[in-house]
Amino acid sequence: MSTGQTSDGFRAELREWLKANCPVEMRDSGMSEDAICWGGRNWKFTSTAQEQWLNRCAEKGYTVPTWPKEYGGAGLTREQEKIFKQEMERIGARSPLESFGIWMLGPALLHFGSHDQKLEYLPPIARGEVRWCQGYSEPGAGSDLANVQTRGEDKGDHWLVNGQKIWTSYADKADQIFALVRTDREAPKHKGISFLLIEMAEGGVETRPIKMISGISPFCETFFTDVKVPKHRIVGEENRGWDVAKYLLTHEREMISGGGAGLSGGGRALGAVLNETLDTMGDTLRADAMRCEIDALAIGLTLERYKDQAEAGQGAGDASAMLKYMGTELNKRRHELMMTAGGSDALEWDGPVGNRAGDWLRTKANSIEGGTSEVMLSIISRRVLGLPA
Amino acid sequence: MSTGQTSDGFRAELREWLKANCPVEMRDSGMSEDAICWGGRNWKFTSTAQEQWLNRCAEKGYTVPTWPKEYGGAGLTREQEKIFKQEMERIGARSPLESFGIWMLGPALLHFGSHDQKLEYLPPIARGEVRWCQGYSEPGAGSDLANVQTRGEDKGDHWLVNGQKIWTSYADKADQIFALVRTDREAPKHKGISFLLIEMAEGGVETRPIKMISGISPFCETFFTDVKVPKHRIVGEENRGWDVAKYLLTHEREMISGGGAGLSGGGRALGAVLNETLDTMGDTLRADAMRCEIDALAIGLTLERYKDQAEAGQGAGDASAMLKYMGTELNKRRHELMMTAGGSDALEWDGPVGNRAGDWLRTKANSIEGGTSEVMLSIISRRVLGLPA
Amino acid sequence: MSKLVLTEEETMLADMARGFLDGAAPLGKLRKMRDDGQRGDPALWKQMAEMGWAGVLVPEDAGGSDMGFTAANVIAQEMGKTLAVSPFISTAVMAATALRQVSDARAKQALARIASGEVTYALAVDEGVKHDPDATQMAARSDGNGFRLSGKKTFVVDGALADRLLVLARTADGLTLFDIPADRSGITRTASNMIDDRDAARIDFDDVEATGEDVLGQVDHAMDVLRPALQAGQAALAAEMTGLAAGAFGMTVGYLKERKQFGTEIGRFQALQHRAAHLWSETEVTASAILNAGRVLDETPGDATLAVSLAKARATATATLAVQEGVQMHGGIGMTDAYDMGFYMKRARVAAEWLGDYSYHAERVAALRGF
Amino acid sequence: MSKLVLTEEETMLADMARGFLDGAAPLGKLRKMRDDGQRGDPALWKQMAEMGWAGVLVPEDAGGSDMGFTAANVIAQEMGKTLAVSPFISTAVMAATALRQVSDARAKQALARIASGEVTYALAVDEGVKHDPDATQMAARSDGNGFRLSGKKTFVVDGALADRLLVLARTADGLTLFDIPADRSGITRTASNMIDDRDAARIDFDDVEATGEDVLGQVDHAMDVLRPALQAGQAALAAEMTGLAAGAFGMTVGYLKERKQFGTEIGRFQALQHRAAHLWSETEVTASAILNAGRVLDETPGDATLAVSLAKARATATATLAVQEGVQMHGGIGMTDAYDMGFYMKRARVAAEWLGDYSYHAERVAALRGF
Repeated sequence: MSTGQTSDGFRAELREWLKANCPVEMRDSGMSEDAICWGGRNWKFTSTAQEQWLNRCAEKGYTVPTWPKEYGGAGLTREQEKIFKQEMERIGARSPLESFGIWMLGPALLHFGSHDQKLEYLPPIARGEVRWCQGYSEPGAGSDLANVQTRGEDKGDHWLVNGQKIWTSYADKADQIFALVRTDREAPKHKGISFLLIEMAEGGVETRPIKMISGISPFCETFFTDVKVPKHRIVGEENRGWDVAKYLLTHEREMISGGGAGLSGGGRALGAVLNETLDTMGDTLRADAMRCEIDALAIGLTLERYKDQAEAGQGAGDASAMLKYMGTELNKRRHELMMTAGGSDALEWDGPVGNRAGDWLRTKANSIEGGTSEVMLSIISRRVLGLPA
Repeated sequence: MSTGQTSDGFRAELREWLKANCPVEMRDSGMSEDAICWGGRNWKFTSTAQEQWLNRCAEKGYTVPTWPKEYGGAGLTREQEKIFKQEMERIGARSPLESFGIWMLGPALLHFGSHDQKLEYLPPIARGEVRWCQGYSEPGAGSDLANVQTRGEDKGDHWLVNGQKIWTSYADKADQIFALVRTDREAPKHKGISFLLIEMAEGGVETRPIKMISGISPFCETFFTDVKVPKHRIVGEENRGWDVAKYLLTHEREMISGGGAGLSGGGRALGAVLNETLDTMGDTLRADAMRCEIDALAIGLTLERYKDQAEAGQGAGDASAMLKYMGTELNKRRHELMMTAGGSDALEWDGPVGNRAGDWLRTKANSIEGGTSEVMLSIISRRVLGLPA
Repeated sequence: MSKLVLTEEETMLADMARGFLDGAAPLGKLRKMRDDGQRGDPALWKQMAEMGWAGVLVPEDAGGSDMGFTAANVIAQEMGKTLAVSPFISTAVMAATALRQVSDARAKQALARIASGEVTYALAVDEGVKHDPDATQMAARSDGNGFRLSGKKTFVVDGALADRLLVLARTADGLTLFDIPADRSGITRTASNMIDDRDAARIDFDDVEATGEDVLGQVDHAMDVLRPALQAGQAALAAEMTGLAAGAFGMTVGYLKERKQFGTEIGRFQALQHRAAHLWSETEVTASAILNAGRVLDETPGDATLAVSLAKARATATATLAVQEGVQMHGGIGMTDAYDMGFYMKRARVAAEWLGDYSYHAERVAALRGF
Repeated sequence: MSKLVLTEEETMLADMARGFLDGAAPLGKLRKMRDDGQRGDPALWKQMAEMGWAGVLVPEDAGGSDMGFTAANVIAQEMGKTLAVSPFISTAVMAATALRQVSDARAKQALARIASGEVTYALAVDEGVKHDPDATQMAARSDGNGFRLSGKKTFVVDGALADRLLVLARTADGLTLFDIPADRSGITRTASNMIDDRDAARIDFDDVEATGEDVLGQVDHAMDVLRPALQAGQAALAAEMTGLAAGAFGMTVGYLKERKQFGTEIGRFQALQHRAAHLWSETEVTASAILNAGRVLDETPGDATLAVSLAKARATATATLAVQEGVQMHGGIGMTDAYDMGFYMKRARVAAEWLGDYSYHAERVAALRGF
């Protein structure tokens, strides 16, 4: 649907570089958990190729292609980024590095961090040296994210942090956590929260994995007991952490919604899967698949449109709730269809069609994490449509 | 799906009677507005056959087969009623008479009326001599049916009624109206309403048809200006009319829900229509039609089940809201499909496929009249599931 | 490809169109037309032509404004909001696109007459109840240097009032498209009583004479000319439906804010809020498909099938949901003829069928996506 | 037909079953079984057999309780609510129904051993990823007076632990059903690691010997015996799924009443109320289809396809919706293994596929309804 007629020079150069630098083993579009390189201090590369690929990309700034060069990125324009993605996809190249540092903390620091903070934290993220996790939710708070009970007591040069976080993805494997902490207990709910950066190896931090229905444990509970956090490890102003959190949530929404858009690797899966089962596919499955494909394409275009708008200076704002809602609901539909298409083969853990069941169950969390679909609809209803609360 | 092995004697006798008495012209299952006999003082029979058919049925009590014989019915058991319907359907016999008197006022009178009232009002309904209409809704009240503003002032031997009703179906053709009137303005909303029977020819009653989007005007606005209603023309006790209304609403719900059940004449239409267009029917239409058919059959069975339960002494109560909700939503779906199946032929008023568009538009009111789908869901949520208000 | 954001010019065009239509063709206009027994509004079309809309796809050297498909969609979308009636899609979008595929003097002249608003067109393509050009049965029998056309066309939108017809017929080795005056001898037009109160006709062709000059494009190769025209029409119709959905949605949200029940605005009820939010989300997603279809038609028209079918399928689903929710959320009043919601519902139904229904376009998407 | 209301006996049976299962096989039982690495619970099955459930469809003269299909559905429905694990559907419903179609002494003896709980069965029918008995490729080659079976069966539910197998194979002029011990030479069973933590296997048949005595019913006429068995199984599975939906729904409504967010019970939020009410409505409608399927199987078994496929299709759709809404309304906790909702979701998925998915049964309904 797109021709990409611009920046031919960049494309040619990039193609050449990929040809020379992307190891063959990294060219299989592997999207399984095993294939992902998460990085971090304790990372064990699954192969030499994986390590090579990370280092070569990091050197060019290609782990975070749109970040400024001084912070470890490649400084690509949005147009170049598109080309970058197309060329990576063309050869089926794996992502060199994935992390919450790239997806979430990085964008927040780029927006709210001081120059020193950017220099300190961003390059290690870009090189995959430090792995971050997220500390937002708390037990019992659910969708009411601002209901932060974890408290940080002001001790002059540091905060003394006590409390508990939940749904801290991969906290058991992370080096650092960015967390919402209540630093003013008198202020209104949204006004007394600070956004702190906490070292996981610090005394007093404990994590415990939560086993999910998909059989895996990507999420943890994380406990803080008298953890000392130096005053300079704060993003944004004291007690203004909710601003950072909101920014990040919007960002997270857009990221999660992309999962269902069907224009990246995952999107082709449906068509491919359906082709395998064309003979046995009933009309209802085929009809559902057509609808799903149509919606996936249109949602993918909507992601494009919102990015183009953002570039034109029209931020999505609360409308990003729509992307999150539509993208995650679509992704759930798609995985339901893939399960149906897989039939009995898909009913085994790690059966003939791989971990399709695990992936399917994982998608059920898409419309819960990062704000439930219900919260998204309420945001749209009140803030976009202006319906009375 | 049903064999009907009981009461062979009744079946044989009925079959004989139908053979001898149902005019050939009345054997085409005509469900169009023109084919219906509504009766009433001003009724003009559309044919001699229609008149004969009504009179012959009325004589046997077959216009209201389950009503007691003394009130004009045939006193059939539920089992016999099933057989009656099957045999009527078998020869494609038209209903001899339809009316709000049969559907609504009759059941209310049978339940709440005095013996004298039953003797006075029911036989003329059964014989099609008096046509009734319903006066519930008022402008601006919408779903809040108990918000009755039409008032009846106590003048000793009569009430002096003033006010306005809306959605009074066929009020312009009716002889009488049963209406909710506020007879105590001090009492709480639900406690000051009486259920009155009002003569339309009485001075002070005026009606004005409301044109609907389907192009027809089955509904009216009805205005009361100083209308005198004698004290004996009340059903149930004074100020207890809401009890009667609730009973009727439940009854109406079940009736409306039946329209979508797909086990009667209307139900076969979908299959027949689809067969006409099998060649040009895409997968999405076929898949939707299969789902619709499955739901129609199951909802039809649910109507049966609730009737069987009622007979076994287990009233549906608030669960009837479910029948109304599911039945009407189904009916809307079915008519959407029939429009799609009809393609461009269905886009003309009275085109090659008759008034299919008008019927389709008419179904949109199903989920509004007699309590909206939203009201039904709230009733289920609170009264059946016990969720907090 | 250009960005999926309206350019400044396109935004200005939309604003202008909205301003014009709010004045010249507001929602009530269709009702008045219907009540007056009219199926079209030639005076309004003249005004539109003066604004350059009739020539939106006509080259400048033929007197057009040549603004492109995205611009045409922008105009159609605004028309959808107020249910403005005009032969815009048949004439300015489809006939003009067909004529542009041919580069002779006749075609240029025809384009000039479209741009000026002098001549209107209708496409006589379908014969059954569903859009299906390939199923064309109507015969164009060779007769000397010319042809004889015999057969029946149905659902010819704008066909009762159009000055000229583009007629698809079967010739010796394929399909051929004819551009003939609608009053040619042997043609009988029967206006259909459409539920959207607009012009459509059933047309009988009884041994109608056509010369070689009447052929648009090449004999036996109608689709070279017709396919781009149909795709442009499908995209514009999808845009119209998206505008329609937005119009119906706006009316509904307004009602939710204002209407009180059980002592409070019904827009406070969360179930309605969530449904409204869902519907808005659907309209946003569909808007992207519309914009994309315009861009693809403008930039890589040879490769537009996926983009166009995606747009028409999404627009059909979205408009259908918008009018269904619109009627339901309005309650009884939404069912009355006195209220405008019903006009949205009836037009959405006709537009859903015209130029291919959801199934038709879904099949094309599926085929192109490999299943 | 008998009424669509449970009789007093049937209601008592349901109450008894519920009482028994709440004690002997509550929700936590499946979790414990899984954590212990077990795929079945023979002790529980013994208890069920003692209660007469293993013989629910076995004639009294073979030691059964012969309660009929509606009763079997009642039991299965209660099993669904607590996710009780047993070979009930494979053995007591399907194998027993198949054996009942045959009136010889061997079949009677086999039925007696089912009723006593002594022997369990699994049906080895499908070979591809979708239920499709007609597509059977496995060969039963004639060999003297007997047969040699070679091929692969997949998704043999209860197949790793079953004592005996009913195997569908292709013979000279049709399909033939064999009743053979699961440990016969040449049979290799590989337990599948199923997401519902229950027993299913892939089974290889490598030149497995079968005698004429092993044939159940007539050679080349397997479906005479198998069709009633499959239909009984489909109905019972639909009943189980309906119980499962009710269990998941009950858990969800309980959560809505109890869980607080933003300072109030989430069950006060109207959007959730309406979704819960809709889901309840769907379960009510499905319950009717289940009851009907039982009645039809009991009274006019030869004519049960429509009733059974209707039940399985509805149950599949309803259970799927119930677990989806259940997980979503529970939020994060519903996604954790520590909470029981996930077990409902995973079982619903396996049950959706077993013995024909929604499409399969929808096609049968459509065929019988004439389109």
